[in-house]
Order: sequence, then structure tokens, then C-alpha cells
Amino acid sequence: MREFLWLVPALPLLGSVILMFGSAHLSVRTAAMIGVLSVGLAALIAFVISAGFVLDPPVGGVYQQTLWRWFHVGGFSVDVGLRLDPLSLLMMLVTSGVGFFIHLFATEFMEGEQGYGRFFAHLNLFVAAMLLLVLARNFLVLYAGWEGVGLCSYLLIGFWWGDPLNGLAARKAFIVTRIGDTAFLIGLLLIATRLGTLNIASAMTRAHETLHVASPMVTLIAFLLLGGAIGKSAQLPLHTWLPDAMAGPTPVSALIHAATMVTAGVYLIARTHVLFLLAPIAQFTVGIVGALTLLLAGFSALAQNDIKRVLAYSTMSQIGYMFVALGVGAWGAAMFHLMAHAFFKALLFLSAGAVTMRLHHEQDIFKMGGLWRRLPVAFWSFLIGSAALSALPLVTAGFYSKEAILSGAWADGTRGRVLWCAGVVGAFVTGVYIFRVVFIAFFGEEHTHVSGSYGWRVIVPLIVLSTLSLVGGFIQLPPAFGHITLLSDLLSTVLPAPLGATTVMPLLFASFASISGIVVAAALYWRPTHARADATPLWRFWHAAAGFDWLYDRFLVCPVLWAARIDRDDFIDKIYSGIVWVTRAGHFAVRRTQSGRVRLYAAGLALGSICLIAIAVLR
Amino acid sequence: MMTAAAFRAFAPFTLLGALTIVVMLLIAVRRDHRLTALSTIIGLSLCCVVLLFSAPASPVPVTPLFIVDGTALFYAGLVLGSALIVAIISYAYLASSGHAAREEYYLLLLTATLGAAVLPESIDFTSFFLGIEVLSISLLGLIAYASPRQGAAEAGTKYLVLSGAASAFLLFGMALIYAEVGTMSFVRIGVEAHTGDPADLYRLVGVAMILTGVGFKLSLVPFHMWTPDVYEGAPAPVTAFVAVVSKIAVFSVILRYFNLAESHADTSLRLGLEAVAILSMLGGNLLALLQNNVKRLLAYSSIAHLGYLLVGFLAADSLGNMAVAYYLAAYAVTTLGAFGIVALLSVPGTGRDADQIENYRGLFRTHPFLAGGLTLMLLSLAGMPPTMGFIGKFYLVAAGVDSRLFWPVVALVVGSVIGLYYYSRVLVAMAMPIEHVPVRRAAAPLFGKAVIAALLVLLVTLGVYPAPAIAVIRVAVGHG
Amino acid sequence: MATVPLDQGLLLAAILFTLGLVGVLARRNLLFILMSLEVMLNAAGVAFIVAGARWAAPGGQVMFILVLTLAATEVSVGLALILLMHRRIPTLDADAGDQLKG
Amino acid sequence: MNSTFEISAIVAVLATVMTITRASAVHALLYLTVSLLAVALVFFVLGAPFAAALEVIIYAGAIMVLFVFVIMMLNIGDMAADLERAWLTPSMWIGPSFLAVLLAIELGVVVTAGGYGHRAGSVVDARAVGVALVGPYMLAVELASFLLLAGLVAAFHLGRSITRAD
Amino acid sequence: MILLWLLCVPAVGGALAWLAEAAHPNWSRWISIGVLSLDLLLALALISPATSSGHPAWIASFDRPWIPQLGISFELDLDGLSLVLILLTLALSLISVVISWTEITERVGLFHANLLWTTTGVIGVFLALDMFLFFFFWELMLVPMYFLIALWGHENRFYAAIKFFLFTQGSGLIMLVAILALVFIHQHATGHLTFDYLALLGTKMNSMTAFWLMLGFFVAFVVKLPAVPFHTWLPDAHTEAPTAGSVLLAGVLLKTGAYGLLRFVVPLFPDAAHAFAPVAMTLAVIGILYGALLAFGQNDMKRLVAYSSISHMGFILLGVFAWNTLALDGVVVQMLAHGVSTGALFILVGALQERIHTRDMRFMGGLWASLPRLSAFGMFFAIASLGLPGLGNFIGEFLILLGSFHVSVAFTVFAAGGLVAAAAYSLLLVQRAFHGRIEPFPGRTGLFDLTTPHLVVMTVLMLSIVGLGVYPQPVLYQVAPGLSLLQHSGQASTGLRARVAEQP
Repeated sequence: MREFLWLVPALPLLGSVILMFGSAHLSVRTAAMIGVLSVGLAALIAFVISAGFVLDPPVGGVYQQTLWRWFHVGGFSVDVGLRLDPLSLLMMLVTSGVGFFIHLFATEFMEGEQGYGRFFAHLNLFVAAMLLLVLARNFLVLYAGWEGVGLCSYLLIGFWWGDPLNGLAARKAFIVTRIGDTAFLIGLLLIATRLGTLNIASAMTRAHETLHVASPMVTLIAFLLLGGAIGKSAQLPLHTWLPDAMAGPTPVSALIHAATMVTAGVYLIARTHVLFLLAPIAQFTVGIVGALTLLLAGFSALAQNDIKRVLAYSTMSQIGYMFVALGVGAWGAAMFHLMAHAFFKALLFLSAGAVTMRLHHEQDIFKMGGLWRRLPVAFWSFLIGSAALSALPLVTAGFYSKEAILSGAWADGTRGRVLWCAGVVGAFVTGVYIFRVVFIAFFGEEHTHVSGSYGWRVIVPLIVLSTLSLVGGFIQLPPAFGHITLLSDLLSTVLPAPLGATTVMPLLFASFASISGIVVAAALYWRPTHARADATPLWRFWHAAAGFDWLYDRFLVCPVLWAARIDRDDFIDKIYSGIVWVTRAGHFAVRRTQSGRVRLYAAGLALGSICLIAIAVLR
Repeated sequence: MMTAAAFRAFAPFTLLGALTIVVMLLIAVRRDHRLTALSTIIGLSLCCVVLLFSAPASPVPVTPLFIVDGTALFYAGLVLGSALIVAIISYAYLASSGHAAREEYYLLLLTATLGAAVLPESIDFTSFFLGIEVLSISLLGLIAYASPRQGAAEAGTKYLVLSGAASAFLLFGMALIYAEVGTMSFVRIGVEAHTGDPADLYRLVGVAMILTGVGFKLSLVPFHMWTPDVYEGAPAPVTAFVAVVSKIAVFSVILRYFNLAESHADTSLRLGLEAVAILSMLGGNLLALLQNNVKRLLAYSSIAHLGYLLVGFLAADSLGNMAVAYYLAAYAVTTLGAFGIVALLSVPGTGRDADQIENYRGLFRTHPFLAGGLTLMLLSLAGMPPTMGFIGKFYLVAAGVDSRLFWPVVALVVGSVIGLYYYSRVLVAMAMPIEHVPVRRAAAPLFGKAVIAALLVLLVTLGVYPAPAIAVIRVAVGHG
Repeated sequence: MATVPLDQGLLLAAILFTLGLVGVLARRNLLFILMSLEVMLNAAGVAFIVAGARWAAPGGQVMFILVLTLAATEVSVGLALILLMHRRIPTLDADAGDQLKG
Repeated sequence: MNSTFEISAIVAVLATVMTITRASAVHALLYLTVSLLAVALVFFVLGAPFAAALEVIIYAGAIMVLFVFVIMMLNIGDMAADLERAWLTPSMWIGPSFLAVLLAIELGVVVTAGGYGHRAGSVVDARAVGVALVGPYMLAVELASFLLLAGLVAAFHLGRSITRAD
Repeated sequence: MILLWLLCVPAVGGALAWLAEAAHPNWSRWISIGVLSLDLLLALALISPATSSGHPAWIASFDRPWIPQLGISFELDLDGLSLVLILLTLALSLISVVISWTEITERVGLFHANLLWTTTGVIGVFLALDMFLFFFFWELMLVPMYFLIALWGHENRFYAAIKFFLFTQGSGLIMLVAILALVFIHQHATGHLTFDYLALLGTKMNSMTAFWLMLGFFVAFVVKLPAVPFHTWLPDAHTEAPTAGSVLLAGVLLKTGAYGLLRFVVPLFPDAAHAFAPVAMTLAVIGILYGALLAFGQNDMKRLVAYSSISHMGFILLGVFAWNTLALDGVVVQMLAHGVSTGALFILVGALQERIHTRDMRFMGGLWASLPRLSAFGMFFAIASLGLPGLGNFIGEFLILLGSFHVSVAFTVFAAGGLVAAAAYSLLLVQRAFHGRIEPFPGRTGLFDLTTPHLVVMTVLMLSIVGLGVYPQPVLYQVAPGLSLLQHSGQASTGLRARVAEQP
């Protein structure tokens, strides 16, 4: 069965190609079928392979598959190959599984839209690229998936291309992430030249063997990889694309935030943890970046009125948690949270989508209100998602994964304690901002008219994801809670360090923070009509996410645009124009001597002769 | 006094002289344009044929004034061949004019050719000077010919005055040298120059003044100013003659003088010549840059081409001599073709030739063959493959590089680039659609086109496969 | 016969030559220009005679005769041209003929 | 006899100066004739009696007569002389004179510096010249005849054009 | 002998196509297609069979005396590098004929003649191993190209054509001087006058001379490439040329510059080139970034693509002067990929101009609605040009960066910055032309989408660029022996001679 591993990325790719070329000829129904079935089949195969993997692990815990030799130049070769180990297995399952449900949801959500087939073509490609990314055995193949993900995000964020703003957001997403990608690529060049290979496993081995701990080289490599991860995972300071990426259709947001794209950075760092272990400074930086991002994003989420933007900032914040985990070496916790986050964030986006699709795509939470009665399915889904996000203790997956991270941080010495504090503050803020949305949007007075009804393609994904958000955490419980270690057992062959907290105090403290956040939200926003606070400078500061966009605009974008504009005609060309001008001037100057006057001509003759004689005589 | 071998070797030129007399007598008997033209053409062809037969007899001295050797025969052949082509084109040109006295034209053409043809053989100041003057006086008549044309008399006057002054310089220079060394024979001047006083001021100044005179005939900067005016004022075939035949002849004789009298050794003269070469290349091309009159444009470009030739001249070795020979051949074919096409397009009765650049608009549509021909000619002038001009320029640059003539080669490159601009202006004009009322154009006669076709074949064949021509040149001038 | 220093003879020729040149350059009347040309050619002839006298060889005189031939031819053709020109534009001003330029 | 050379040379130069400065064509022509005659005397002094004779016969005789014919044909009168005077302004003179002075200085320096005190004066008579002409210079004579022929034809043709133009 | 045929077929075909116009314009077109297909088959027949032990560097040779007096022979040699580039040339020429079917309606015969002659010249450049012959073809290809621009171009065609002509011809003459100097230095050293490239390899000279001669060659090739600051002819020429002209210019003619750098500059003057590498690589990096900046600022779509070429060619210059196997292989792939992707973009711009009669992106927007296929292809090739992995350009750029990383980290890092810039301008193109608000400009209704011939052409191009990106190994295999020979030619020319002599 494992030999069909290549089908997992190939099927969505095939679906994408068929849809791309055939979208003009296919009916909406067929397009949806192809789009969903390709991912569904991939998910099924992934599930079967995973089952086989768990039940009958291959030798060494790794299954590898070489498809073809990509290129072989001067002793340097890159193979297109796949690698299945517990880490990629987890990612594969999450991506294909969550991806499938998002696809299913999208078939209904996107009904009646222009370019239905094109949408699914891109969506399929997105999943295919992500699967390639996670399954890649070679850094360059991983990079291919990495870029493919970036491309698809561009295509999908700008899906409604009729509005130039969407295009702008899409371009911003691509270019900002590409800055990180370029750093990543340079890191790859460094790996290739220093370690002589781009095969991930052998590169890690060689790094371990040849590079010293904290040597400048390995630190540099780690930082460059971190650059890539920051870009894709929307961490500081390359995070500005993510809120704007909400311009895309809601299923796209779900896909970007839950199953693909933003998790790639986390995956990359987990994948290359050997390097980060060798470079403690880089690893700590990961944690710092994560902590800063989770705080910044958390506070920014407090000041948003657009339901999707709140979710976008919450994603940044949650990825920040994962970075914190990576920073403290709680690799498994990061992956655990990644998985849990995939469930509840997909759920949140889909339920938000379910809300907006009934409200004529109204996304301002202050224009909603009282929806819990009108849209019970969406309300309950959103509520479960919110609970998981704010890590409501005991019953949600988010609680267990976040606790794993915080205990990991707590266990990591002084530096870890600092990160732990940030995490706890973040947990409090998370509770506040997400329940602010819940209270404003779903309770209070009704402001809008609700129309239509849901089909099964909306309801089923919501139910499934709700379930997973609630019970998905039970695969890994902390020692204090029964000590289930399914996940850490699985990952133990690839990722070092055990999962889970050993002490109870910090755990209780964090739980308290989450709950108090919810309570504060309830206190503040139960009566949402008085709660608008747009005017205060503080609100505006956080609404603009601390002004990073403004800063970049002012100091990076504008200068480049200015330079491009003033140099549109290429000042170097002016040099040549100058030469031409001088030549023409020379022409007109010498032409004046051709006056037609014979005596002048004779004077020329005489002058020439005089000069020649002078040269002859004077030497 | 003259041996049989000398007679045989000199036969083409004797024949040419006789031909002149015969044509003159023919005109006296019966004024008939076609007859005169035909006898001229046949006679010139005959001279060319005879020339081939005198080759085996060479090298042989003919009186102290001349020597018939490979170099001489090669250039004489170029002169005679070019004259023949000019004669044919002239017939096409004059046939369409209503001018009454067209016959003397051929007479003057023949005397001019004679003057030009004896120059390559000259090894003495007397023959040098006489050849140039026979050529110049005949040209004076030709330039002012067909006088209803605007500017013909003006062009003639300018040529008269300036040519006279140039001749005076030339003669004075010769006299100075004669005063210094006591001989007018090139070879003996060379000997004297070697044995005589190194500070021979008379000789140096003499050569400088000779160069003034020759520079005028070759229209080198700064002695060039007459060129465009005369080219414009003269009938197109005469322009071709001035541009080609007189240039080849004068260049060959000055080349001979410098080779024999070994003035190349003199650094100060070389400096002067380098300056003249550079000025000619740059000045000629600059002057042509935005020129709207095709004849003037070609005149300016010929100034530049003579400047290019000076690079080979300055190289002053076997390679340089061969380069000059090939380039002159290429220049002859190309310039004859270009002016030939101008002549074929002109209607002599209208007062001016087809010399405005507007006249060439849409030529590709109305005269595709001539337009295509002119395109190739201009490409050759610009030194682009697959034409003789390309090989020629290559050869010259080779000679220049081999002799380490840094600045002249730089000027050649710069000049060529400028040249490209104005040649392509004409090319572009021919391809443009006709906007205004079409200019009156002659319907070129078939034999005129045939001449152009022959030139084109030569141009391309020797441009793609120049080995035979180079072999001939190597035999003729390679060891000169 | 007494002898003349070579440089004196050539000096005379040079002065005559220069004067002729001044005439060519400074006069606007074509007739005068033609006369000045004759002066220049004559100066060249003088130079040849002087040079020939130095070497006591006939070459200088031969050359002088040829120069004389040229002078005669040039004057005849030149005068014919001047007449032609005068018929066309009734002036002898050399500067008037500037149709051909540029 | 050296003074003969000097006197005639000075006369020749002065007459030439007059030639190129006269406003009247006829006056100029007369001065030119004087100059040519003086030059003929110089030739005689230099030992070239044949050349001296030719100078008188052909230059002063034939060529000058041609000029006279043309002057008569063109019927140049006082008006033309006034015009000439008007043209002879300093602005017309200065440039050419400057050039000429430059050339004169150059030639003068060269001529006097390079003469090395050689003297000229042995007689080469008409016979010697004649022998040379039919000897080594035979073909030159032939060519000179073609020169004359060309001049003849050209002048003839241009003359025809003049009558046609009437 | 087959090499001679390779040259003669398009040369004669051009004349035939010209003459055939008299019968019917379509005759010219069909003749061109036939001739180019035939030539393509000839070239395909030369692909050397894959064996595990590798294949000889020189696949075919042809050598006859040409101008024996000057030591010039008509020497054609083909190695994998030449072959690959010739295949690209022929394929793009063939495509040019197809896409000109409706665009060119005037003087059809002459157009195709010029097109085929350009092809001839380019093939000659890729084949000639006699320096004179090389220069001959180098100049020869300019002339028909000049006419293609000057006669069938757009509004400002004369200016553009002359600019192109002057730049390339001027630099060509400088190269001529350098060639001659090299030949004479060789002659003085050995007493043997020859223009044979293989004989001239390893000519001894002092480092100053070598530097100047190298510079002479370098300028000629870098103008053609083009690199900053000799690039300003390119946007004008590309913009004003007819579509086929742009395709040939970008796809093929620029490659002759790269080929020259590979074949001549470094092998002939290894030490000088090595010493010069920092300067060249600086120019390359400036080219990459500056070209991108200029591309970003354009309103004219064709100009944007043209400037993007400058940016891409910067990578090639970088790779050549990195001069290791990785970089050189990258250069080859980049040449092919750039030829295909930029060619395709030019075709699309041409098609767009045919439909909406403007290239100004300010007057576009939302074209996806009316021209979905064209827009989709436009998007695809824009993405290819920004170097997405899986497409040919990425392989080229990656290998070049990897190769140059071994040589200089700093240059590589700056060059990699070009990837970000490429994303900026490529996406800007897509955004402004195909996406965005559907502007109600007049004449924008009832536009017809790409027709079948165009679709076929675009599909072929797309597949080839995907193929190049996914499985470039066949190409790398073809060029490997040639490249390794080049790399070793500077050091041991005698050994090279021996290796050449081994060929049948």
C-alpha cells in the first residue's frame, strides 16, 4: 500500500490540471465532484497508508520513495522523492483530512460564483503543493511545494480579481512571503554548499556530524530557515500579509490558516530541528518571535471588527504559540498544537463562512447580533471553535495542546519562563478577543436579515470538525490527566524531548488565565451596543496591528515605487541619448563649414596644407 | 627606346589613347549618340581584354616614367572596368535626355579614363602630375556637362578653382623635392632619401604639399569640402566616375610613391597622415549624419571611406597593401552600384537627379530590384555581410590591428557605427510607404539593370567567397 | 653667368605662390581668382626652374613646360566655364554660387 | 648679374601684389603681364633661356590674351571696378592674409633653412630640353597632348553650351 | 556535411519564401514552415544517443578552406551546447511563423525571408568555430533582424531598429578588433596565421593584453546579452518589433551573447576572465535588480517583458562568470527557459495587441473575463518568469545561484533578491492586464480568445517549460560533455586538440 504514497500529492494535482484545462467545458457539478473527490481519495489513501504505517512500521520508522531524478549536475544531484515518517504522516493526515472537509464545504459555499471550476483547480493545487511540501524527502522538493503553496495562496486570495484590492492583497501575500522564501533559498544554498546535499535526512546527519554547536555557520543556516518559516507562517516581522489575505473566499482562508500554508513554517522548523538544536541562539529567537507575535496578534485581534480579521490575527497568535514551543524545544507540543489548531481554526473559519454566506457576505460583527437563534448550527460550531481556541480547560483539544506548549516552556529554564509568561498573557487575551466576537455577533439584538438554509455539505464538515476540536486533544494527555501519549509515542522516532507537563501549578494558572479571559469578555461585551471604541488612539494603534503596514509602506514600498516611477525611462538611456545629442551637435557644427563658398573651401585647403607642413617641419 | 615587351605591356593604354582619337574622328564624321557610346563601350572592353594579355609581360619598365607590373595592372584594370561600367550607365542616363551634344561626353570620359589609367603605372612626377591633370581637366568638362542641370556650372567652377589650387600645391611640392634630390623618379627619390641628409626639410615639406594636392583629389579632410557640392552638381554617372575612378587612380599612385620613395619611415608624416585619416573617418561620417540628399550623403560617406583606406595605407606592409587593394575593389563595385542606381532612377531633363531622400520613399514597391540592389550596396558600404564591403573592412581592420594603429582603428570603429546610422536612414526611406505624389522616376533600361545585377553578383559572390579575389590581389600587389 | 643661391630662387617662388594664394582666397571675382591661380601655377614653374638650375638638368624645364600646358588648358576651360556661369547668373561673384551646400 | 635676379624678383613680387589688389581687371592683367615678364628674366638669369622664351610667348602672350578676350566679352566696366572696391574690405583680407602669412613664414623658413648655400645658374639650353622631351619624357609629351585635347574638347563643349544658353 | 545542410536549408528556404509570395502569401508561410520543420528534423537527428559512458563532446564537424590566404576556414562544429541552442532557435522560429500568420499581412514573402535568414545567421553563430566565420554570422544575423524591426515593427520602429543596429554593430566591431589582435598575437608567437578557435585557445600573452582583448569580446557579448549599462537598446527593440521579431530577439538573439561568453570569453582568456569576474558579476547583479526595477515601473506591457529579460539575463552573466559546472548547466537551462517563457509572453502581448490595439496596461484590466485562455496562459508564463519551482526558469536560476554561491556569497545573495523583484513585476503584469476591474474601454466587447494555432503553440511552450522544470536531465546530459570541454579548454588546449582529432 505504501508504494501508492505518490498518489497522495498526485491526485489533487491531477484534479487541478483537469479542472484547469477543462473548467470551461465542465459543469459545476462535475467540477465539484472532481475537486472534492481528488482530495477525498488522497485523504483516504493517506489514511490507509497511515494506518498501515502505525500498525506495521517500516524498518527504521521511515518509508522513502524515489520517483525520478530531478537533475544531476557535476556530482550534485536532486531526486524527486517522498519520505513518510511520523512527522510527515501527521502533516499529511491533517492536510488531506482537513483539506477534504474544507473542499466539501466550499462546494456549497462557492455555488453560483464565477470561475467555480477555476476555484477548485486552485484549491486542489493548494492541497497538492502542501502535501508535496510535507512529504518531500529533499529540501528542493520541499521548496517546490513551499513555493507552490505561496502561488496558490496568491491565486486564491486574489480569486475575486474584479476588485483591485483583492489583487493587491494577493500580491502582498506572495511578495512578503517570497522575501522569506528567498532567505530560505539562500539557506538551502548554504546547506547545499556546506553539507553537500539537499536530502533532508542526510543533511541533518551531516550537520550533526560536521557542524559544532553554536558555530556561526549553523546559526546562519538556522536563521535563514527561520526567515523562510517566518514568511510563510506570518510571524513578526513578515506577518503583514495575513490579515489582508482575508480578501479571499472564506474556504480559502480556512485552508490557508488550518491545513496548509501557515503551518508550513512550523513544519519546516520541526523538520530541521537538528539544526536549531545546534544553534541555540536561533532556536531562542524562534521562541521570542513566537512570543512577540502571539502578543501583538492577540492585542490586534481585540481591535478588529471584521470577523475574519479577528480569526486571521488569532491564527498569527496561535502560530506564535507553536513557535514558542519550537523555541523551547517542545517539538511535539508544537505539532500537537498544529494539529489541534488545524481542527478548530478550520472550524472557526467554516462556521464564520457559514454565517457570512447567509448574511450576503457581511463580515462586520457589529452588523450581526443575535444570530444564535437564527443560525444554531453556525453558532454552536463557532462556539466550540472559540472554546477550543481559548483553550477552555478539559473539554477542548486546544486546552491540551496549549498546555503542552506552556508546560514545555515552563520546563525550559529562565528563558522558557519568560516565554511562558507571554503565553499566559496571550491565553488570557485569546479568551477575551474570541468571546468578544461570540458575544457581539451571536448575542444581543439582530441587525441583519438572514436568508437561505444550509445543505449537508456545510453541516457535515462543521459537525466533523467540531467533534475533532473537542476530542482531538485526547490522543495526548498530560501526566496529571491520565497520561495518554499516543502522539508523543508516534513522534518519538523523529522528534526528541517528551511531551507534556510534569508540574500542575503552571497548568492551573494557565487554565485560570483562559477562563478569566472568557469571563472578562462576557463582562465587557454582553451588551455590545455600547462597546464600540473606534475612536481611541490605542484602539487605532491595535487596529492597525501596531502600524507595521504603515512602516513598510513608508520606508520600503514607497521608495521602490518612487524609484520605479522616476526611472521609468531609464536614466542610463539618457547617457546614450547624450552621445547621440553630441553627435548631432557635431554634425550641425561641421555642416556649417559646407557653406558652398568656394573661397572658404580654398581656405580649408590652405589651412590643411599649413598644418601638414607644420607637422612635417616641427615633428 | 621602347622594347617590344614594353610595347606589349603598355598596349592597353596605347589602345585607350587610340580609342580616344577614333571616337573623336567618329564624332567628326557622324554625330550619333548610340554609335559613339557603343564604340566607347566596345573600345573600353577591348582595353580590359588587352590588359589581361599584358599581364604575362609584367613587370616591365616603359620609359623612365612608367612601370607595368602586377600592382599597376590590377589598379588599371579596376580603373578600366569601372570606366566601362560608368560608360554603360552613362549611356542609359544620357539616352533619356533630350540633350543635343551628348557625344563629346564619351570623348571626355575616355580622356579622363586615360589620365586615370596611366596613374597606377606612374613612377615619376611628370607622369604622376600629367595623369592627374588629364583626369582633372576632363572631369571639369564632365562635371559641367549637360548644363541645363542646376548647379552644373557652379560645381564646375568650384572644381576648377580648387583643383587648380590643389594642382599648384602638388606642383610646388614636387618642385621642392626635385630641388632637394635632383630627380623626379620615385625609385631614385627613395634611394636619395636613404642616403641623403636626414634633415631634408625640402623633401618633407614637399611631401606635405603633395599630400595636400592628393588629399584634395581623394577628398580627405580637410581638403574635402568640394566633394559634396561637386557630387551633387555633376550628373550621376560622372559622380560615379569621380567617386570611383579618380579615387582609385590617385590612391594607387600615392601608394606607389610612398612604397617606392619610402616616406612611410618618416614619423612626422605618419603623424600627419594619421590625423588626416582620423579626421576623414570622423568628419565624413559626421557630415553625412543627417544629410537628406543621397548624392551628398554618398559624397560624405566616400570621404569616410577614403579615410578607412588610409588605415590600410598607413599599415604600409604587404597586408596593408592587400587590404587597400581589396577595399578599393569593394569600394568600386559598391559605389558604382549605388551611383548607378541613382543614375538609373534619374531623369536628366528635369534639372536634378533623383538625389533627395524623399525620392526613395516606397522604392521597394515601385522598383523592387533597384531597391534591393541599393540595399545591398548600402550594406556593403556599411561593411555588413554578405558583401564585399564586409570583407574589405575586415581586411582594413586586420591591417590596422597588425600594425598597431590604435587611434585610426578606433576612429574606424566609431566612424563605422555613425555610418550605419545614415545608411539605414536611406534603407528605411525605401521601405516607407509613398505619401506624396510619386516623384518622376526613370524607367531603368534593361541593360542598366543588367549592369547593376552584374555588380550585385560580384558584390555578393566576392563577399561570401573572397578567396579568388584575394588570390589575385596577392599575386598582383601582395609582394609589392 | 652668375649663379643665384638656391634659397633665394625658391624664396621668390614661395612668395609668388603665397601671393597667388592670397588672391584666390581674398578675391570674389572669378576672373581675379583665375588670375591668381595662374600666379600660383607660375610660382610652381619658377620653383621647378630654380630646382632644375641647381642640378643643371633639363627635368625642371620639362616640368615647367608641362605646367605651362596645364596653365593654358586650365585657363581655356576655366574661362569657358566663367562665361557659362556669367550667362546663367550675370555676376562673377564667386560667393554668389552657393546653391550647392549643406 | 646677381642684381639682375634681385631686381627682377622684386619687380615680379611687386607686380603680383598689384595684380591681386587691383580693382580693375584690365589693370590687374597688365600687372600680371609685368610680373610674368620679370619672371622670364629670372629664368634667363637662372640659365633657362628656353623656359624664359616660353614664359614670354605662351604666358604673357597667349594666356593673357585669352583673359583680355574674356574681359572684353564680359564687358566689365567701371561699375564692376566699384563693386570690386566694395568687396575689397579688410574683413575680406584679414583671414586670407593671415593664412598666407602663415604659409609664407613656413615656406620661407624651410626654404632658407634647407638651402645649404647651393647655387643655381648653369645653363641648360633649348637643345638639352628638346632632347629630354623626345627622350625619356616622350610619353609625357604624348600625355600633355591628351591634356590639351581634353581641354579643347571641354572648352568646346562648354562654349557650345554658352551659345545654346542664348 | 549535415551541419552545412543545417545552414543552407533556411538560407535557401528564405529565398524561396520570398519568391513564393508572388504566387500567394500563404505559400511563403507554408514554405517557411516546411523548411524550418525539415531543419528541425535534421537537428533532432543529431541528438546523440544516451549512453552510460557519456558521449564525445563534438557531435559533428565540417571543415573546408574558405579564405586560405588569411588562414580562414569554413569550420563548423557542433557540440551539445550548440545543438540545444539550435533546437531552441528552430523551434522558436517555427513558432514565429505560426504566430505571424495573421499579424503579418504586408510583404509576407520578404518577412519570412528575413525571418529565415535571421535563423540562418543564428545557427551559423552557434556552429562556427572559426573566429572569422563566427564574426561573419554574428554580423549577418543583424541585418535581417534589423529589417524585421524596421519594416514590420510598431510606431517607433525606425528609432528602435537603428538603435539595435548601432549598439550591436558597434560592439561587434570592437570584438572584431579583439579577434584580429588575438589572431596576430598568435601569429607572432607561432608564425602561423589562423582564425581557428581551437588553435587560438591557450594563446600566450601578457596579462594586460589579455585583459583588453577579453574586454573586447566581453563588450560585444554583453551588449547582445544585454547587461547593464549596455541594455538600453533592448526595451526599444523588443517593444517595437513585430511579435515574431520580439520572440526571436528575446528567445534566440540574446542567447548568442550568452553563448559567446561561454564559448569565447572565458575559454580564450581564462585568467583575464577570472580576474574580471567580480566586475562582471557586479554588472550581473546590478542587471538583475535594475532590470527588475525598470520592469516594475513600466506601463507598456511589452516593455515590462523586455526589461524582465534584462533581469533574467543578469542571472546568465552571473552564472557564466561563476564558471563551474553547476552554474554553467544553470546558464544553459536558464537560456532555454528564458527563451521559451519570454517568447511566450511576447506572443501573448502580440496577441493582445492584435485584439485591443494597445500595449499600455493603463488601458487594460479585467481581461480575464473576455479572454480567459489568453489570460490563463499569460498568468502561467508570468509565473514561470518569476521562477516557480517545477518550471524551467527555476532550475536555471537555482543552479546558477548554487554555482555562484560557491564563488561569491555576496553576489549570490543580492542576485537572489532578484527573485523577490521578479515576483513583484510579474504579478504586477498579471494584475494590471488580466485581473482588476473590468474597464469599459471602447472596443472591448466581443473579443475573440486565442485561436487554435495560438493555442497549440502556447500549449507546446507550456509543456516544454514544465518539462524543463520537472525533468531537465536530458538537456543537461546533452550539454555536459561540451561544457566540461569548455571548462578545461583554457588550461590545456593541446589536449583539446587531441580530443577533437579523435572525432571521426
